[in-house]
Amino acid sequence: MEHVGAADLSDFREEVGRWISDNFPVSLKNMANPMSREAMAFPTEDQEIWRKAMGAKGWGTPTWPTAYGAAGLTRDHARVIQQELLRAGAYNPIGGMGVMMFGPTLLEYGTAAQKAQHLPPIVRGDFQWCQGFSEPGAGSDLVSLQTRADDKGDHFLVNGQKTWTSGAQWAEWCFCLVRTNPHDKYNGISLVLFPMSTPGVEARPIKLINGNSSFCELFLTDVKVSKDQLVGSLNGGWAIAKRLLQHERTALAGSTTTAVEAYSLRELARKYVGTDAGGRIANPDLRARIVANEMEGRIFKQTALRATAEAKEGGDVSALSSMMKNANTRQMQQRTELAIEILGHQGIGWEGDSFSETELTVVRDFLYGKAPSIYGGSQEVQYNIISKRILGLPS
Amino acid sequence: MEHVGAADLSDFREEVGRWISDNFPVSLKNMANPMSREAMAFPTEDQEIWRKAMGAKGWGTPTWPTAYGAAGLTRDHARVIQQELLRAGAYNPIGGMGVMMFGPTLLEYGTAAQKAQHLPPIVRGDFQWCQGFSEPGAGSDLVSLQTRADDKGDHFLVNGQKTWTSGAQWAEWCFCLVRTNPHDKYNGISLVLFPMSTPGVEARPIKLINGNSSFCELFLTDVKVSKDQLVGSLNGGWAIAKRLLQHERTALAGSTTTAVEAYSLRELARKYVGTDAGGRIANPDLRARIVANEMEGRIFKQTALRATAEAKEGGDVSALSSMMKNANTRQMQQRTELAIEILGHQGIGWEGDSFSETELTVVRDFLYGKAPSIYGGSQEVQYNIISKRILGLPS
Amino acid sequence: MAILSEEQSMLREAARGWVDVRSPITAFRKMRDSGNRLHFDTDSWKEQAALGWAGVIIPEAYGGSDFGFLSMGLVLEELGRTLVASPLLASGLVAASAITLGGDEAQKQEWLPAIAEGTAIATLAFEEGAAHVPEKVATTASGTQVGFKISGKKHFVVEGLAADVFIVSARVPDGSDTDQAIELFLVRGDAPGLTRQELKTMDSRGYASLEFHDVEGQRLGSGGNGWSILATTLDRARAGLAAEMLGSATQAFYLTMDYLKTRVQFDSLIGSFQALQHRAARMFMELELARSAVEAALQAVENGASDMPELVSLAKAKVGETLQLVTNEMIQMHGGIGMTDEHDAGLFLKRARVCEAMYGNQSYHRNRYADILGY
Amino acid sequence: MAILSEEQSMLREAARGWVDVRSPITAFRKMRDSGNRLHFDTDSWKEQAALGWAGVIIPEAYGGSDFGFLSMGLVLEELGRTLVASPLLASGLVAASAITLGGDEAQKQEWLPAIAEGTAIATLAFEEGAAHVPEKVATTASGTQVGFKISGKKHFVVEGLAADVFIVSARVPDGSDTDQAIELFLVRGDAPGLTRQELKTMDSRGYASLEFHDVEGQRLGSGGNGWSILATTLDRARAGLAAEMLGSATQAFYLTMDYLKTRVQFDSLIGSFQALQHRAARMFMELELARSAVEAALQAVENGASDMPELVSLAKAKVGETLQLVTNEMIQMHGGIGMTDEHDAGLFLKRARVCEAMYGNQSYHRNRYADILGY
Repeated sequence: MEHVGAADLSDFREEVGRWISDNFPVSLKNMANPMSREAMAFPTEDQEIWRKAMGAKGWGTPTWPTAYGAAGLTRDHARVIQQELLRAGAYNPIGGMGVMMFGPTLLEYGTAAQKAQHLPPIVRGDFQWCQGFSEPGAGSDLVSLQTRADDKGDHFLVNGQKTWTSGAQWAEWCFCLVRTNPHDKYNGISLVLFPMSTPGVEARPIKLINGNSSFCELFLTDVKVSKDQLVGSLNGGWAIAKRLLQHERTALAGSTTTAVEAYSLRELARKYVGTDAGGRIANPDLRARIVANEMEGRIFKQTALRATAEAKEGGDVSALSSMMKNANTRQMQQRTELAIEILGHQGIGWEGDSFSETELTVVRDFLYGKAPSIYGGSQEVQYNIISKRILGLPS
Repeated sequence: MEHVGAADLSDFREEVGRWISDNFPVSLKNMANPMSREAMAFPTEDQEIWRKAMGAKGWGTPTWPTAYGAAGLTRDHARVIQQELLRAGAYNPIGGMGVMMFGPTLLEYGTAAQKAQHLPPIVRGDFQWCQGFSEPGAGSDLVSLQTRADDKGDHFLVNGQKTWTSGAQWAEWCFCLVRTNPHDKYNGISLVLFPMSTPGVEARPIKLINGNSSFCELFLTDVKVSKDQLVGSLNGGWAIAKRLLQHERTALAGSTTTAVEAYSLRELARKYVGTDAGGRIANPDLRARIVANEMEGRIFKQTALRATAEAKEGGDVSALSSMMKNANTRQMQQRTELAIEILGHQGIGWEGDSFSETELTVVRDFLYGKAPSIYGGSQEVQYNIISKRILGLPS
Repeated sequence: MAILSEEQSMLREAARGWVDVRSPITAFRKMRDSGNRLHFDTDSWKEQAALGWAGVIIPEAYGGSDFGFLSMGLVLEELGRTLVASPLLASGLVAASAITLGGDEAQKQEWLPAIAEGTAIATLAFEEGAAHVPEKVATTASGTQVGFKISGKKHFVVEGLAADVFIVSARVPDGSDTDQAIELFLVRGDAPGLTRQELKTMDSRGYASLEFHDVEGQRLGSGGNGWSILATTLDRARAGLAAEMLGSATQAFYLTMDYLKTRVQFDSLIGSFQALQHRAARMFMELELARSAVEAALQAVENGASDMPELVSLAKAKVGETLQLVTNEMIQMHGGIGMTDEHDAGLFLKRARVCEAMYGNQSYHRNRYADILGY
Repeated sequence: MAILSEEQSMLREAARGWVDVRSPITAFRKMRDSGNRLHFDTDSWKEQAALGWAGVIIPEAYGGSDFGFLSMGLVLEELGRTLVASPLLASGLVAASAITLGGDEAQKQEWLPAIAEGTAIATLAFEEGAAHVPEKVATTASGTQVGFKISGKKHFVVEGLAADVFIVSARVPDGSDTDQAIELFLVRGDAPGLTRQELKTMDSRGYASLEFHDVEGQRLGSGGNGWSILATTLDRARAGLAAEMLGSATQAFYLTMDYLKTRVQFDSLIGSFQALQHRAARMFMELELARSAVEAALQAVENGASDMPELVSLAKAKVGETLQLVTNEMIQMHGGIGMTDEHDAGLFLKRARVCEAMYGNQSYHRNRYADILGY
């Protein structure tokens, strides 16, 4: 990727800033990105305006090729867009699994027809995608998946059950791993695409411990999948799946570096625990633990910057993604545990007027915070990857 | 074991107190038990007087049978002796591996002749024993031991190398695991006894990271062992070894409950870190960590008491010994790390007048403190025992 | 396991049997999903009372069995195993303690037999804010020896929705703001000027916040020792809650062990993975340590030992740490299924964090232990 | 690994090559066992100086290469890998920083070229007690602009045995006991009234305690900013030491990985045990995190960034935590052999704990970070 002079970037920065101020609805300023919640399924009018503006501009997927409506920019330009959005209190409304995982993979493995069909709606944010990977018997051990796709000549017939399909109830399309050869574990998997409206596709939301239901069980009964929706070669899906998982890991590892944290531990502690005469958080044991956690958070961000810089220089940073996912998760889980501890009797609320919105958010985040060390390759799977692939420890 | 009325015990307590005050040399009052150091090999005159008095009385091994010169008392009586020793600032000079491990095992597995030969000198404290178990290639994996004992008719000829033989340079006798059948891993091990003065026995001290050399490598070259010194049956040594290791684990697990700690973290912190206006340890983060460690220490002692009480009631507490060894070790290692942290620049000394005796003890204890999670069945081996034998987790 | 008397062994067996048969965790789930206003099942509570549990620490003269705190701990531990939603802790241990310790003869006669029978539910109302600071009391009591008027707010009152009577900490106007100005008052649940608001918490148990506007209250006992009674009552509460937490932690652990022995991934039982085995072994270690601390605390309460406060703080801190570890590992080792509402892991996690906040968390008790011992 | 310039890459490769060939850990062991009075090998030091390392942060005008702190960090990291006993940190980084920052032209001319050449060894003498509290200065300096007399004691002076010149913190009699009364003074090693006593420490490196009785000293620079120079110098020292610690931690880790790949127990390579694998993976994670923090700290020093103090504390705390973890695991995973003096594990452990105590330990830097950011 070519380097860009600082001068070019400063012109571009000005252009981006101007465009955002012309197009970003003021009502959305400093609002959390609705991407991460089911809110994305029920957008407000202003949210729709903003999505369509960014989608048409192609800046939501800035580095993707212009052929698909994206902006075809360098990573440096992309960073400028990100920075200007942040500065304006705006967010990138083009996201989700289509952007994070499926798009980059299709760019690498898809046919020209597949790219032409699927990429433009992702660039515009018109379609959301969901990921048919995990099954009840194949969680960490994904390669054991059993959902079958039988070859029926002009189409596949898919039968089976997926689970942990994030956002399946709101998605338009699914990229799905299926077994096309029951006799070869690794070389018997294929990746296929189908619309969620296909007959035989049923998404049942799974209620989680935090009360949310953003994941689904996905029941697939005689689902017809057109053969031109096979990505890559027949039985060659496992390599693509690993690539997808790598994109996922990288996205998850970096997620807190871009997300606006809903609360600061320090501010919570000042409010709920108080300060001593010197202005310090009143409970010194708690203060020490809060600081240790915030230091870990800062070091995580330093590491994300380092990984970005090294990637830019052409270094192979895939080794870092497993460790970054675990580091990020650990820091987040400690943070959410600290948050409910700080809130005390206000940190155990479920609903109702007796608890503020922040207090309830802290509790729900704490509960949901137990998930990221499980999904996207559990903490244990990441440690296995590090010890085997990176450290070369024996089997 | 019969229960003893409180009245009997109070008479006995008086007797013990009187005897101690009549026999314990004042010069030794409140001195650390020399048992735990090589000091035992070079006793002072008063230490010898005290050892001989306790040895003749049989109170050093209070619950062993009178037939061997021991006192044949109940555990309740034994506890009274322990308490009275403590009260008088005295210690039990009869100890070491002969008392902790070998004696109880010989009582269970030895022939009448073996008991008559070996137990009285242990009871009197005349002979120290060492344990020929670990080998360079058989540490945690003890059953892989390779030291051979070949049957030569009236004797065995032993050849091989042992390591981590504690106190071998000062011991009179060795109880030693040898391979008597190279074709059967578990059923090819025997336990034999030999004097350290036997030709072909060479003990070379191993210098440790703390500068101490209380362990040896033990080279065995054509060592003749009389056949009447085989304990238990030929090739039946592994069961006895496991029993010995259990005695060791129990002894190690309980070691800090009896040892007088050389220093208190709180007192060190008051001296080196200082106190705030409220009299608290001045660094609140350090204070919190010291307290957490001392709380763990207290809970460990509560657990040791509970195990003793449950054992008295006939409960099977062998399940607890692995977890107690690990708990004890963890607490001790945290304690010694805290101690050097508290001492700061005085907590890194090696020798010389610039550091006080306590400061140097703290450093040496810290360094040696890395060993107990390795010897006597490493921390990992204890966790394996817990997970397999106690929790029944699958292989 | 502590050395139990024959009576205690029988009590524990009875409790274990009742819990397994009459109140497995499905009972808690059913209550939770039923929209039950009190957040416990009244029929179930009647059964518990009929088994005599509500009177375990109440003297025989007042209708109890006077079996003591170790016995109460045994029952609470069993209830903790299946997360039984019960007013036993709040009424039969905490409130009963306060009245036994501080009440005059008439007050004891009026309330203790009813508490022991389970026909009255009493509870302590003493928290006022987000943090556990029992000496921070802004509620006031003014009036004469015969009747006081209570004004103020109380927060996070356990079983505050069901209580027939509250024992309320309030400050009397003696001109000082020290602990010595704190007294306890009996306030009837139906007293005019008292309003309760339900707190909907993540553990789905019954809590309320209370507002008092010149509410009539009766001082507990003859006064002058309110703070001391409250302090001792709280230590008993902590020891009892610690026993319940120990039960929850133990059960959460063994449910997880069961899962490790049945779940297959990578063609193996996941319990055969050594990394999980060692984490399991460490949990076993923490549970055994926690058990020692809890039993020692109950014993200290039973004996009225002078080191009861420090031993109670030791136990609450240790069992809190252990329960936090075990509930987190329960979810992690179960993987996705443990994150679902239909699995029980979340129930243990949620109850664990509420128990952690009740009567002082780990940090509070570590600091208290340190203060008592002069660190 | 940070993005390096071509110069920096070359420097690092040169350092790595020199360390591997000329100063493997056997060199350190040999020095230790030799009874070397200075606790470093002077020939080895001459080689290092000849490679230009002593002048890496010294301006070209004073005989240095002015390559900067990232470059110095690269060299120190390599030295840390094999525990090279070298005065580079004390003289080439710490003392050189103080003189560059605070010295007047004559002082710079006198000392910097000699430091850069390695012909003079300079060091900072600022600690006075068991704890790292640089603002606690009881040493006094009295006198006039042309000459001061220093009296007092300094403790734990790194390379204090070898130093030709000391930079000494002392309090001038301005009537206040604030930081503003602290100035730095140049004191020659052979000045009358100065005595040094060797400190024999567990890492077998060269330290001394000093006593000053009316010792002649020259104020560094024109005065008024002694504390500020000392504070900045200390942050540079911490960043440099953190780089060395990172090197030690990385090497200790990979030596342990090598052992896991060769040691057989229970008929398997012990590196195949998942419990050890996960602990290894966690160490890898901590090392990568520590590397980020160390590089950011060196970068902040290089840029004179306003957030340098907090970034330095972040790095020293994190690398300290990581080095502690890795050295403990190094011994544990090696088992008995790691406990022996003939194995290198103990050398890493001992050096680690000395580095931890130098320039503030983890607790100090967590607290400092918190204070700076207003927690």
